[in-house]
Order: sequence, then structure tokens, then C-alpha cells
Amino acid sequence: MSLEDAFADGPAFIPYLAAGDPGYESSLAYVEALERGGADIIELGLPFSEPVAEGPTIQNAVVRSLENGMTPPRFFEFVEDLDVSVPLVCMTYYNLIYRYGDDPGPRPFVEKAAAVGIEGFVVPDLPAEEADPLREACDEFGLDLVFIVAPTTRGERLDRIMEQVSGYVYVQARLGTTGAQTSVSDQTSSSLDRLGEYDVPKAVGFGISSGDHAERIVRSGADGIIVGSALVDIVATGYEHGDDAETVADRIETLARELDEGARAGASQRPPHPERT
Amino acid sequence: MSLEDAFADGPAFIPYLAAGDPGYESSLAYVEALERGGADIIELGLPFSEPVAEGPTIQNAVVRSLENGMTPPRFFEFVEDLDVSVPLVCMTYYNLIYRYGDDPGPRPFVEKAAAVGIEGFVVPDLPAEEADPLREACDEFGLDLVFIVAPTTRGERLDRIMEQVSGYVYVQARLGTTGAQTSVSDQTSSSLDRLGEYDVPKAVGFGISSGDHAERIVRSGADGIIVGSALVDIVATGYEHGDDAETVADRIETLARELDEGARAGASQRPPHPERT
Amino acid sequence: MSVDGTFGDYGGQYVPEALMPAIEELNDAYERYVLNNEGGFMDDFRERLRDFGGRPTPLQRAGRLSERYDCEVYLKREDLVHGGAHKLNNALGQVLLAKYMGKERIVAETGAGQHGTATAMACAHLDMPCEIYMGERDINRQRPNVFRMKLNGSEVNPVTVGRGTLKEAISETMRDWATNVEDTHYVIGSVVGPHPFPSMVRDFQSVISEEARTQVREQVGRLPDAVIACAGGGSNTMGAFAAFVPDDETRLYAVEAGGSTLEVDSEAGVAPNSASLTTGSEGILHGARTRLLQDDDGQIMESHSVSSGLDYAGVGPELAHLVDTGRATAVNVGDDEALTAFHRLSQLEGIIPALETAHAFGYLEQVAGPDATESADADLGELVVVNVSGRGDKDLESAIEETYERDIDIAPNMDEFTGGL
Amino acid sequence: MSVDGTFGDYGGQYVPEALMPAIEELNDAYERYVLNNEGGFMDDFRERLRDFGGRPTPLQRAGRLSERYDCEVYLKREDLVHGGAHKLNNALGQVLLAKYMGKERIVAETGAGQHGTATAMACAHLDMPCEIYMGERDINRQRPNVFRMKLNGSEVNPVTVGRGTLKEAISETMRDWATNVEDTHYVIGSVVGPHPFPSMVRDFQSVISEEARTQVREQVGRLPDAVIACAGGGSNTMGAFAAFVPDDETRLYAVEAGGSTLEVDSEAGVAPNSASLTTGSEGILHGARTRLLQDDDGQIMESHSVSSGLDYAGVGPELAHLVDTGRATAVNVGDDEALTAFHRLSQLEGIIPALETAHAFGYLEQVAGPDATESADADLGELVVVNVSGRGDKDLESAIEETYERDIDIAPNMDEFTGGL
Ligand SMILES: Cc1ncc(COP(=O)(O)O)c(C=O)c1O
Ligand SMILES: Cc1ncc(COP(=O)(O)O)c(C=O)c1O
Repeated sequence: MSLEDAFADGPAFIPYLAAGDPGYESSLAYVEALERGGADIIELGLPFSEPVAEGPTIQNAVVRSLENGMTPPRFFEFVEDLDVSVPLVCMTYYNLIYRYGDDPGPRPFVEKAAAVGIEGFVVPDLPAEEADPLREACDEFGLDLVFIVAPTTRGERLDRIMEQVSGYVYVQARLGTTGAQTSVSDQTSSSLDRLGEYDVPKAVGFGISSGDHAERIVRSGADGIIVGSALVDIVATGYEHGDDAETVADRIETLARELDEGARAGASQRPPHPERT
Repeated sequence: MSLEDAFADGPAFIPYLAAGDPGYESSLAYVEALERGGADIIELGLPFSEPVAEGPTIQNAVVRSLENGMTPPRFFEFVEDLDVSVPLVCMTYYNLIYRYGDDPGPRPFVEKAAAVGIEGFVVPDLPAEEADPLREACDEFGLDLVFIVAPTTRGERLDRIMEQVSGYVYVQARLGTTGAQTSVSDQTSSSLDRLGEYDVPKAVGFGISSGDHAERIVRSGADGIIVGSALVDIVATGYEHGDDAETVADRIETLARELDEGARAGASQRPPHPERT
Repeated sequence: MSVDGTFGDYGGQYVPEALMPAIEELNDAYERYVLNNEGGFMDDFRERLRDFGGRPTPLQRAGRLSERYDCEVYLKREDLVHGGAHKLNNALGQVLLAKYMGKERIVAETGAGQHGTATAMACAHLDMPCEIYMGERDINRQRPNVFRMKLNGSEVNPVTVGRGTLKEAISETMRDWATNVEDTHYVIGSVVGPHPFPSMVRDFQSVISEEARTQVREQVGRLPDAVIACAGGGSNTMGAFAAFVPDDETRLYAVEAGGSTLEVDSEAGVAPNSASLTTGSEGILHGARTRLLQDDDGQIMESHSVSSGLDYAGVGPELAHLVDTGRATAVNVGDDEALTAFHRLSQLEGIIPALETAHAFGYLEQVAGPDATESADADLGELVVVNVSGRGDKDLESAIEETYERDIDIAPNMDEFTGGL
Repeated sequence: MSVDGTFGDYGGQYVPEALMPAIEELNDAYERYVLNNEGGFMDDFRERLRDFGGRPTPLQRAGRLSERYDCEVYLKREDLVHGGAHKLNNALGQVLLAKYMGKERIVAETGAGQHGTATAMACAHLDMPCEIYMGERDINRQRPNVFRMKLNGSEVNPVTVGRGTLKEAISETMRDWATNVEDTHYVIGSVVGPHPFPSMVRDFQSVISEEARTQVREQVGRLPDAVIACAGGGSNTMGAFAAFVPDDETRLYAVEAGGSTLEVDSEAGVAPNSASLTTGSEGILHGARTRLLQDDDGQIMESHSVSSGLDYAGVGPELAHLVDTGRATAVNVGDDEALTAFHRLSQLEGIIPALETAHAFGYLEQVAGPDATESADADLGELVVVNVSGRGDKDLESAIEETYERDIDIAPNMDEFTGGL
């Protein structure tokens, strides 16, 4: 199933977790719980030591995962060990992609990612201007390259990104970094408006934390929702309290379901749009 | 008795103590002990808060005396209360002389000093260049003005000083500040040589601490010896140990006698000098 | 450099999309105000550098060093710039630019606190609100600098994630910028980060070599055989090199922190040095492609140096390019050598250098000192300019601690300071 | 001044005879080298001031102060001199002179440590052995400065007698000089002491006003209406005034430390201020006749000020004379006002001043600030030059302590610094 297909059957629910957080086995369980909760695509973070685009929640997840020995090779094993059927998007920073393999450049990483079944990438520190090499490798191995569009992205920049994007566009709901929030920002609606004319699914992320929240976002016109910090929070709390992995996985599944249902509810309330399938 | 007369009968022994060190009454007793020990002239220190020409021993004496309330008016009372018959020289710094009385200038201080029976002054921070006003007041009231000649004083400077000096000249035995030492410095002999031609008694001070020491100084040609720190040391030790004033006075008298006898012994070993009486 | 901000393979703009519009706006302002002096920006900047910053700084012949090294040693005295280091050249330029751009708020990161204090000073001078991010561990190590920033009216935000040092502070400042990008300018402290920062910071710092080049010709009548500067991010380095780059006969030495050893513990992700030019490899960090201390996977390593201002895993892309192309030479000086040089300069010339700066002098000793090995193949020539990037007042506590630990033999007896100042 | 070193009734040479030959020798050297530039001494001095010292220092328009005080405020930036204060101008001059005189050893006294560090720097630069006397209490209060002197290779001798402060250190240095007068020069730290020191130190410091006078004419096109400088011993004061003395239209303000109050406790021999020009009387101290804080008997009083560099019972004789004759005006600023001014300058201009210097700015606020009383009768005019005698890095600890104690309302929140740095 390709990434774009995941949007065919109503709004896509796209949860994020950092691979290996807090440990290898528990993390496998948590990611699998996402699928049970209704995930249409899963964004799987490969932790980088300098996660400049993340807020404190995901930053701490990255630290936990790294301390537990997560590396790019382990990440690929992790993907192989995962028992999920929805498409996986690898979210990581460019240096890890660039440094993988014997020669610098993104090709070896993409080749390996394709081999383990990854369908696409989100690379928060790789703007369209610098993306050509990765874009080429993705094309070669048939992977999608998702770009983030920020509330500040307009005009020419937007065109340039939309020319390169594939799979879906990650609509950043508000300025700042990742992290759970409770209100729908004005920035979200105006971003969706600006993106209206482009023919690619629009998934909104940054700060979605509840079913109600998801519902409102989709009602405003999003084709999907991306949820990270709210889910990572569950992992963090479970880790801090020493809860067992099964309990934590259940909580994750529960929130996932709430989010997924919220998104669906939002879609049903939406005025029909001829150009949207 | 004038200061110069004190040199008539053999070498003059000129001890120094700080008035009021450590207390008013005890200090009276110590000064009186100097006379019993054979003093020919007594240099009585009026403590100044910034005794720049003194070493640590006398500095500390100054601190003790000031803390006990010594002031210029008290000093004059002290002199009046003293029961000694040898001439007294007041040793102090110029600011105290300058500030005494209603009008700035040395005259009121000198007038008062004369009235209480002081015979002369030594003012360590008043070089000949600045001494005219004090010299005039001394002349008016018939007091002597003793100057210090340092090992570095030569040529014109020496002449200038010797024109102004009266009573005796205070030959500084070595460079530095006051303080007990044990050897006779080469600087002493060469200073005495330089002063040979001037017709005024030469008293050597700075660092004389024992009868033997006194003997050698006088043997080298001094007309008198000035001893301060070695005597002040006795006061300091007595004060620190809490010894009673009588005991301390006895010790002072004993050292004074040793010094006086040393000086006399030195004189008897001296080749007869026609120009010295 | 090319107009797109790449230096050979290095440079670029590897930043989150949210920042790109701001970076484009900045790039536009850089071209207008800095490169084309629109609105008289550069005149205004140079006047403030002179009156507020204390420029030009002297180029001083170091008599006793010249004797020791048997060549003419000249010192470019950036330690005399207001605030005590070259850092103000850049901070003042950027804060002024932000003002011209209509920004209303400044954020900055700082490690040792030098860039933070420089930024705080510039912001007070230009009446701009300022927030500075600083790792909690650095805050505890550099309390006087924290206090100075506060005195100048800046807020200092402790960064508690990770190890609480410069790396984390940079990430945190980027986050603030990403959140408040519309009214806020991020004053980066060295020739690092996405384009236009490396070029812009270099341009602001180039005043060092522009002055030095004129001064050395006036005072000695010729160009130097060598220019030596320490390199952390590389801003004093690029500043000291820039005007000399076209002078082929002048050799350029970038002295990195050799730390305790050049060996790297890749397993632990720790480099006991900050020698990214010497021991690092190509990668992408904090917005640019450059040379980095990284492990085999591309994770950034903890760097180490006795001088916190050199303690950074990356280096400016332009400097990396100059080294790769052979125009500049990367060398390094270890902690012990740097500390010894710190004491030597203090004693011989009456200039207490920053520990960063001391590395540059350590190199002079390494290749021209009495114990220089035969294999020290650098030929400094007869006329050497050393950039005194900053003064050491900020480093007194570290100097005490580290001198004891390392038992530096030329150090004065400091027994009374064992407990610190 | 007259050639004999008197200024009206002030000045003179009230020193022990043992020192007189050295003082005559110094006077001779002063006339030959300083006044007549023998052997190119003054050229050598000026070149070193430039290259080693960082001169000329800027005359900076202070934008935000100018706005606050509704007049043009210009700052003479002596805080940018190497070492952080005007003190080096004098120390370098004297150590160089000692070298020309063939002396082989330097002694100096220091209170706050600024003169000591300046002397230590000059001695390292000129390769002269140096011993510095410092009261034990001051040593404990100014540890960073003690450490800096040691780093520069000087010995620091603690003075334990009395209260262990500047007064005692001066006496002790005089004693050392009296003992070693033949090969040793005593570098006095201000325009005090016996002739030729007051004239000589003034001449070395006059570079401040010589530069400022030229700069203000170049930058503004006219002479200032007022020059303001703080006054301890008065060396930055005389330095800032000297070239303007013949300019009758320029008013000169010497700002003394008003301490906690101008009331004097004559009984206890304590003046809670250091305002010898305002509250003192004529007397003789440390070699000169001048205005002093003394009790009715002529005993010198303990002075007090929040800034240790102003904490001295005397003042330079020439400055006392300028005030007596009406050419200069003595005013004073208390501890609280000075501390407030310290914070204000830091916040408004990005310059953290020495606490001494802050007094000069306190005066500006006193007479031109928003709360200036009607009775503030000083008319500063429209163009004011303030001498920024030094930077405040040395005062950070005191600033913390004193700001808390006095609860200065414009101070930043410094809770995290209650325990000191
Ligand atoms: C005095 C000094 N020199 C050098 C550096 C290193 O920075 P850069 O390499 O950017 O000049 C610093 C950084 O804080 C510094 O304070
Ligand atoms: C910065 C500064 N200003 C002023 C003074 C006061 O000295 P003077 O009155 O001699 O300039 C000092 C003395 O240490 C000082 O350090």
C-alpha cells in the first residue's frame, strides 16, 4: 500500500513514536498498539542526537531511545521485527541519512530503508532547497518524500515544496516545535486554505492531543492528522511510573482509537468537496 | 638642660617609647624607668595614625596607644604628669603638629610643647625642604629641631639639613624603617664619616638592640645612641603576657642600663678625638 | 563563497521549514544592508564598532614573545574589544541588522557565556529585548557571565535537557526561533548555522583582518608570513583570516582544541577533544554541512576542551573548506599546552588571554618554542600575527582548577586559591 | 602648578629623609624624560599606550542616556583600556620611567587591586620584577585581582597591620621603598604622594582629556559644557580635566563618594564617606599637603565607600587646589545612588561600569534625572562628557552583595546569586 492510498478511505490517522523508546521490545509493542488503535500510516522516529525541530517531549524520547542503544542499523532491524501492515514513514534528521553506509550521501540509507519495507521519509531539517539528492534516491527506490509546510510557508516556497512532495504533505499546525497542545490554531485553517489548490493529501500535525482536537482539525479540512507528543507522553509516563509494557500499550491503543475516531467524526461533518476523494 | 648639653658628659643614651603604650599609667612608669636606666634624653612618641617611617614594632605600639585614647592634648598632659628630669624630645608626624590649635600651622603646637617642658622635636615625615614654618616656631619658643640623616643623604642635601638642625642629628643607621637589628651596618660608619666635619652631636638610631651593639656603634664614632624598637618590644611582650607594669618597668630599666653601659664602654675604647668634647 | 551559501560541498541551509522564510528574509537583509550598505547600515555598524566597541584594536608587537620565538610576533588585540572578546563584532552587527529589519526581540545561545554577554551588551546598547539560552551546567560553570547578561537586562533561560551545554542550548534557541520567528532574530555566535549566517558572521568579524592587514603593512611594511587563530566555531578564525585569504604568501593556521587526546571513544560517543577539522568528518549539524565530530552512525559526539568556547562538535563550513582546499592549515593544541601558554602569555606579556586564545599561543610554542620537535614542520616564517581573540578574566576560576589538576610547571604558586576565588 | 610641586598651599614633599634622594632622582627623571622627552621617552610611552594599552579610547555618544537626560551625553571609554581602567595609563608610564632610570624592581600599593593589576601588567610587559602590597582585608575582598597580579608574575604581599586596607598598604609600600630605595621605584597609583608624583601621574593620565578634547571637537564641533569624573585619589579626574582646565567655558565636576552619609563620627575616627573635598580639611598625608578626612586632632579617619577604589581619606593636591580656586566643583554621590547608577548604565548602555565610575553617573542622575530636585543647581549645559574610568567586572561580587543589602529597585532579579558568584 502506498502512502497516498492510506488517505483513500477517509481521513488518515498518522501516529508517531520514536523507535526504541524506552526500550527495544516495549517500543515494538507500542508501535503495534498504534496499528490496533486505527493507524493508517505510522511515522517511526529514528533518534538523532540533536533533534532541533522537536519539543521537550520528543527530545526526551530521543534521549531514552539513544541511551538504550538505538542506532540506524538497529532501527532497520526494528522495522523488520515490527509486526504491522500499515505503511511506515521514517522520520529522522538528515545527518543520519547522509552518513549511513560506506559513502556519504543518502542512497545507501534509502536503499536499506526500502529493503526493510519503509515507504517514505520525513526529514525535518531538510528543506526543499537541499532535498535533491534524497529525492533522487527516493525516486530510485520508489519511496515517498514527505515535506513539512509551515504556517510561514508561502508563495514561491510553497510551490517549490509542492513540486517535490509525495505521499502527503505534513501541515505544521502552528509555529514552534512538536508538543501537545489543546486548541486548534488559526494558523492551521489558513495553511489548509493556502494548500487547497494542490492535489496531494494534507496531514496536519504539531500539537494534536485528543479526539475532539482531531475532530476539529479534520473538520477544518485536513485529510489526515499526525499525532506525536501526546502518544509519546504516554510512553514517558509509563516509563517514569515503571508500568508494564502491556498496560502502556493498552493506553496507547486507547488514545489512538480516540484520535482516529475523532478524525472520522470530523470528516463526517465536513461539507462535501468535489475535488476531494 | 638643653639637648646638646646632654652629650657633654660622655655618649648620650637616647631611648624612645610611644607615650601611652599600652596605657596611660603604665606608660608613665615605663618612661620613668628609662631615666632610672640612664637615659640622657628621652624621645617620646606622640602616635599618629599613619606612621609611615616606622617598622611593625613601633607601628603596633602606635595602635595600642591610640586605642587607649592618646591624643595631642592627652600627650601634653602626659608630659606634665611625667616625673623625669632629662630633656624630652617629641617624636611625631607633621600633620599632628600642623593641625593642633585653632589655626593650621605648627606654632600652637610648639607653644604648647614648650609650655609643658618639651625641649625639641623629631618629625620623620618633615624633610628640611618643608621645615621652615616649624623651624621658625621652634626658634621662637627656644626648642631644638632634630633632623634625620639617612645613609642616602649626601652633598647638598646634607648641607641643607645641617644648616637647619639643632640639638643633635639623628643618624639613621641603615635604610629601611625602625626595628631591632643585631649587626652594625656599614652604612653607619660611612654616615658618621660624612658627618665628621659638622659640629653637632651625632646620635645613631634604627635597629640598636643590645649593650654590645651600642658599644660597637659608639666605638665607630657616634656621640649618642637612639634605641626604640628593642624597648618597645619589652612593652609589647609584657602587654601580650599580661605582666604587671612594675615587672615590665624593671625589664625596661635593665635593658636601658645595659644599653647605656654599652655606649659608655664604646666611648672608652675610642681613640681620643681632639674635635670631640 | 558562492551566493547560495555553499563553500565547496559545505554550507547550505539544513533547517526546519518553519525557519526557512525567516532565513530567506535574513538573507535578503544580509544582501541589502551588509553587502550593499543600504540605508548606510555598514557605516552605522562601523561607527558603533568604533565608539561602542573600541575599534580599531591595536596590532601590538610582542617584545618578549618575539625574542622567545626568534621571529617577529604581532598580536591582534581583540581582547580589548568591549566585553573582552571578538564576539561583540558579530553580536553588534546582528542586533543592529535585526533592528534595521524591524525585529523586536533577540534570542541567542551561549556556551561559555562570551557570545551571550556580547549579545546582551549589544541589546542594551540598541534597546532590544533579549533572551539567552544557556545549558544549566554551563550556567553553573560561568556564573559571572550569567550575572553580566542579567545586569545588561537580558533574560537567561536555563536549558536542562541532555547534558545542559552548548549543543542543547543551540537546539533550544532554534526552537524558540521556530516559535517566534516573525518578530524575533536569532543571533548565532559563530560562523556556523545555515546560510547566510556563516557568511554574515564572517563579514562582521572580517574587521579583524581588515585592520590587521592595514596595520601590519603600516607598522612592518609587509604582509605576515603566518596568521594564527584558535578555532571553535571559527568566527575569530575567519575574522582573522578573511582579508588575508587572497594573499597566497600568508599561511593561515587554525588551532583547534586537542583536548586531552585526539583519540576518539566512538563507542561512548565521546571525543576528548574539539578538533573537528583534524579528526572530524563531513556531516550536517545545526543547519549546515561541515566537518563534525560524529560517530560511525552520524550521531554527534560530545566534544571536550579545557576552554568552553572551543568545546563544540562542529566548525564553520567556510573554514572547513579553506582547510580542505589547503588554503588554511588545521592544527591542534591540547589542554595542557593551552594552559601552559595561558600562563606564559600572562607572565611574559602582561596579557591574560582567554583559554580559547591560549590555544593559538600554544601552537606557537609547539612549533617555535625551545622544545619544538624537529618534526614540527610548520614554517611560520619571520613575521607572525596571532589573534588574541579574548581576555581571560572569565577563565580565572577554570585556570585555578585546571592548573592544579595538571600541575603546570610555569604557573605561579597559587596555594591560597585552591578553594577557588 | 609651580616647578616645586605645590598647587597653592597644597602639594610638597613630606617624606622621610631616606626617601628624599630617590624623590630628587625621580623628579630629575620626570623633568628629563616626561617633560622634555629625553631619549624619546614620551614617544615610546605613547606608542606603548597605543599598542599595549589600546589607546585612543573612544568618545562615545550615549544614545539612551542622552535621551534620559535631555542633553548630549558622551562617554570617554577608559573602561576599554587594557586591564579595564584608566589605571594602566599611569602604571605603564611609571614602570617605563623606572626602566629608563635603570631601576630594577617595582613596588606598588593597591586597594581594590586595580592599580595593582595595572602595575603587574606593565611589569610583565616591560620585564620588571614587581611586588605589590595589599591589605589582608582587601586581599580577601578582591581575590580575582590578586590572582591576576600573580598570573602576571607579580608577588602580592599581604599587609596585616591595622585594618588591612589601602592606608596600611601605602604605609607598608613606603617602608619597602625606604629600605630598597636605591634599585626600586615605587609606582604610586593616583595623583597623590610627594612631588613629583601628583604632577607626573597627572601627566600620564592627561591623555584622557587630550584625546577627549580632540574627539569632542571632531565629533560635535565644539567643547563640552561639562566634564564629569569620579574622584578617589583623583587620577582619572585630573586625567579627564587636565586638557580642559584652560577652557573656562567647560565646567569640571569631581564626584566624590558620599558613602552612606556625609556626617562624620569624629569620636570614633570614622567618616562613613570618602568625600575629602566636600567634608575634609587641610592636612598632610602620604607625602603631600592636601584635603583630608581627619579628626580634630589631625588623626586620619577611616573612610568608607561602596567602591573600594574611592575609599581613601585623601585626594590629589592639585585637584584640591582646583576646587578651592573654583575651577572645579566637588560634588558627591552616595552608595545607594552609585549602585543604582551602576545598574542603570548596565541596562541602558550595555556598559557595566566600575562602582567608582558609577558615582559619576549617579551625579548625572542627581542633577538631570527625572527626580532631580529643584535645588540641584548644577547646570550641566547641553553637552556633557563623562569619564568611564573603568569596567565593573571586578565589582560583580560587591554588586550582588550591596544590591541586596540596599534593595536597589531597578536591579534585575538576582535571587540565584544570593550566595555570590
Ligand atoms: C575568546 C574566545 N575565543 C574564541 C572563541 C571560539 O569561538 P570562534 O571559534 O567562533 O571564534 C570563543 C568562544 O566563546 C571565545 O570566547
Ligand atoms: C575604575 C576606577 N575609577 C576610579 C578610581 C579612583 O582612583 P582615581 O580617583 O585616582 O582615579 C579607581 C581606583 O581604583 C578605579 O579603579
